[in-house]
Amino acid sequence: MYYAVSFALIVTMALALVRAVLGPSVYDRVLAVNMLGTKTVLLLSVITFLFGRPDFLDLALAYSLINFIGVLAVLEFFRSRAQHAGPGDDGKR
Amino acid sequence: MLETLLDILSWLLLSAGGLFVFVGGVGALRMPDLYTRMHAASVTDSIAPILIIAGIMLQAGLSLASIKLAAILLFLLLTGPTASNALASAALLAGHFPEHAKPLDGESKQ
Amino acid sequence: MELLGLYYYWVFAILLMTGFYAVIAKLNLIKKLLGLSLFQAAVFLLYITMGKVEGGTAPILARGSAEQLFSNPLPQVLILTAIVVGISTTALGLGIVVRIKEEYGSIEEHEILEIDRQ
Amino acid sequence: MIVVFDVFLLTLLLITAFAIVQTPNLFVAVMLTGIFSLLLASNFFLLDAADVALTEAAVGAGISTVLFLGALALTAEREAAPSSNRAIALLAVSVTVVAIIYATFDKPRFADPGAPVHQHVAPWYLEKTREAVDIPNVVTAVLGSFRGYDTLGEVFVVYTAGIGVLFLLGKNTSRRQDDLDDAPLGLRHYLIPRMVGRMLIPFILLFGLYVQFHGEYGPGGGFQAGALVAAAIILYALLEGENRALRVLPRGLLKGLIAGGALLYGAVGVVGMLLGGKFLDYSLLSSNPVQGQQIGILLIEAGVGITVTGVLLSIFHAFATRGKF
Repeated sequence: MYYAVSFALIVTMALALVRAVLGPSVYDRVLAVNMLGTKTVLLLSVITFLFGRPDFLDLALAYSLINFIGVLAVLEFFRSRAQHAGPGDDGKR
Repeated sequence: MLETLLDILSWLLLSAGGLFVFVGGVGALRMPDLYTRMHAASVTDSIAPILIIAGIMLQAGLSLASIKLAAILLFLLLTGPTASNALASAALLAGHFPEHAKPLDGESKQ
Repeated sequence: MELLGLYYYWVFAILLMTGFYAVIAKLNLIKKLLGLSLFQAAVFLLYITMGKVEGGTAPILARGSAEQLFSNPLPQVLILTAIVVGISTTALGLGIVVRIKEEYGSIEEHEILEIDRQ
Repeated sequence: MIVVFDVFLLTLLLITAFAIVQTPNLFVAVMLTGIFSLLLASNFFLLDAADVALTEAAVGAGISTVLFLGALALTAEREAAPSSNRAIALLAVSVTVVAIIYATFDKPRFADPGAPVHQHVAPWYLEKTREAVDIPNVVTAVLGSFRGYDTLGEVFVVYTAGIGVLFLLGKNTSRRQDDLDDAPLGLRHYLIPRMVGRMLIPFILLFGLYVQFHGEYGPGGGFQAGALVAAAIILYALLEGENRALRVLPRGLLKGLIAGGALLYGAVGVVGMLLGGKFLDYSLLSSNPVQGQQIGILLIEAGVGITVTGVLLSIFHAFATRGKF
């Protein structure tokens, strides 16, 4: 059963990766990174039990703690850019 | 008897979680614009960890692993929606409005 | 099964050369650095792949069970430190790129060479 | 079955790598690097390298995205047209790929216990760790004790890289200090990220300390802990603005940390010499050699953690205070 869940997670990672590669906007990529982060945490937690060594949950814990620093950095990136470029520059690409 | 019951329950939780994960992935791929995709991804990203980690916790029983799993779940539930919020803020800030919705008056002219 | 095992090495080869391609063919300096980190990641992957032992587990001795098969700890030690060294040196490279941008106003190789020629 | 997962993840890894090289938008490339790091860490974990995966997690998720974004904010987000010698490069690369793939047929079978790599020092390490160091995590034992010189060298490479970045970007920042004070920096106006982020910082720090001191029993150690602690402070800087973060850990203190950690490592080695042993011989640190090894590993891991924290934070500040990011 762990295998089934892992499989679902990996397939979803692939779907998220497709979204990240296709885009179209940069925010879609960030969304995909975020999704993949959550899926990775879940995958790692499932796999620790698949391996039968639950003491390796530290890895999933690390990811669950620091994954969103990247998203916050993106927000800060756009915020500071909007602040410096001034209004009107709408960053559409 | 109790063990079988727990097993069945945890398998149910795990498969439901896997299903939600998959649905979220499909949603993120198929939805028409950024905000709907974000919706699909972030909602399932909240329910799927609850189900999957609850399923694993039933298997782990009362142990250090369960406490760690609870911590992982807590942090995922805290950070996931926050990250979605931050991402939506970033997108709005850069002038990326929902395609099928009119921007609110007053906020449209920044 | 045999081919599946070789797949790891093939991924290493392709990944390595993808990074190398970015380094030699792309003119943007940040892209070159990204290529270098891909190159680095490929090497990491090769080492870790070679450290794996069939039926082994991570080299952390569990209490009690003495007779257990463990994967090779040595490549892991080398790569563990290399990852942190890698990010530091990448940051150094990024620092140089930022300084180049400030001096030349560009991070494209051909434009920088052009300015140098003048 | 695990192998199938692995093959799947490796394929995803390749796709991501192609996308990184192919996309002209550097911001997208950096985001894809984040994905690449996640997939790489999962792969490491599947290949039994829990310590390495933890390092990749701490560095890839917490640090590298932030650093690349900081550099992008100071340079440009798009690359210009690719070069003209693409065909030649592609040809050279393809030939090399074919050559390497041809060479792989001579390699030992994947995960073969009889492969030459596993014959020489590795069994000795696995065997000796129990009696000489007596800590469960063999990786930490090899890192700290058996190959202590190596690690010392790596720490000094990290140290040198940090000094290099400080030399390159530390001086004449484009914005003055009072200018920084006025600007409403950071994400102070974003209530939700700020509140949640503030809630998480103590947990990240706590987890960092756990990883630091639990490194002898589970995956972890100085390198991972240093990256995690640095990530926590970077999170604080993102949320509250550069200035407040610098008030908590001023530049002078960071420089002290960079040098202090490396010095602590070296000092442990010198103490071993003074006690009549060899450089980095921890056995003499206590009357019981095994206990001495454990004390030595604890100390040098602390040194590693301190240096890595200092270097990564200094690099972050160097990028962040320089420009608009």
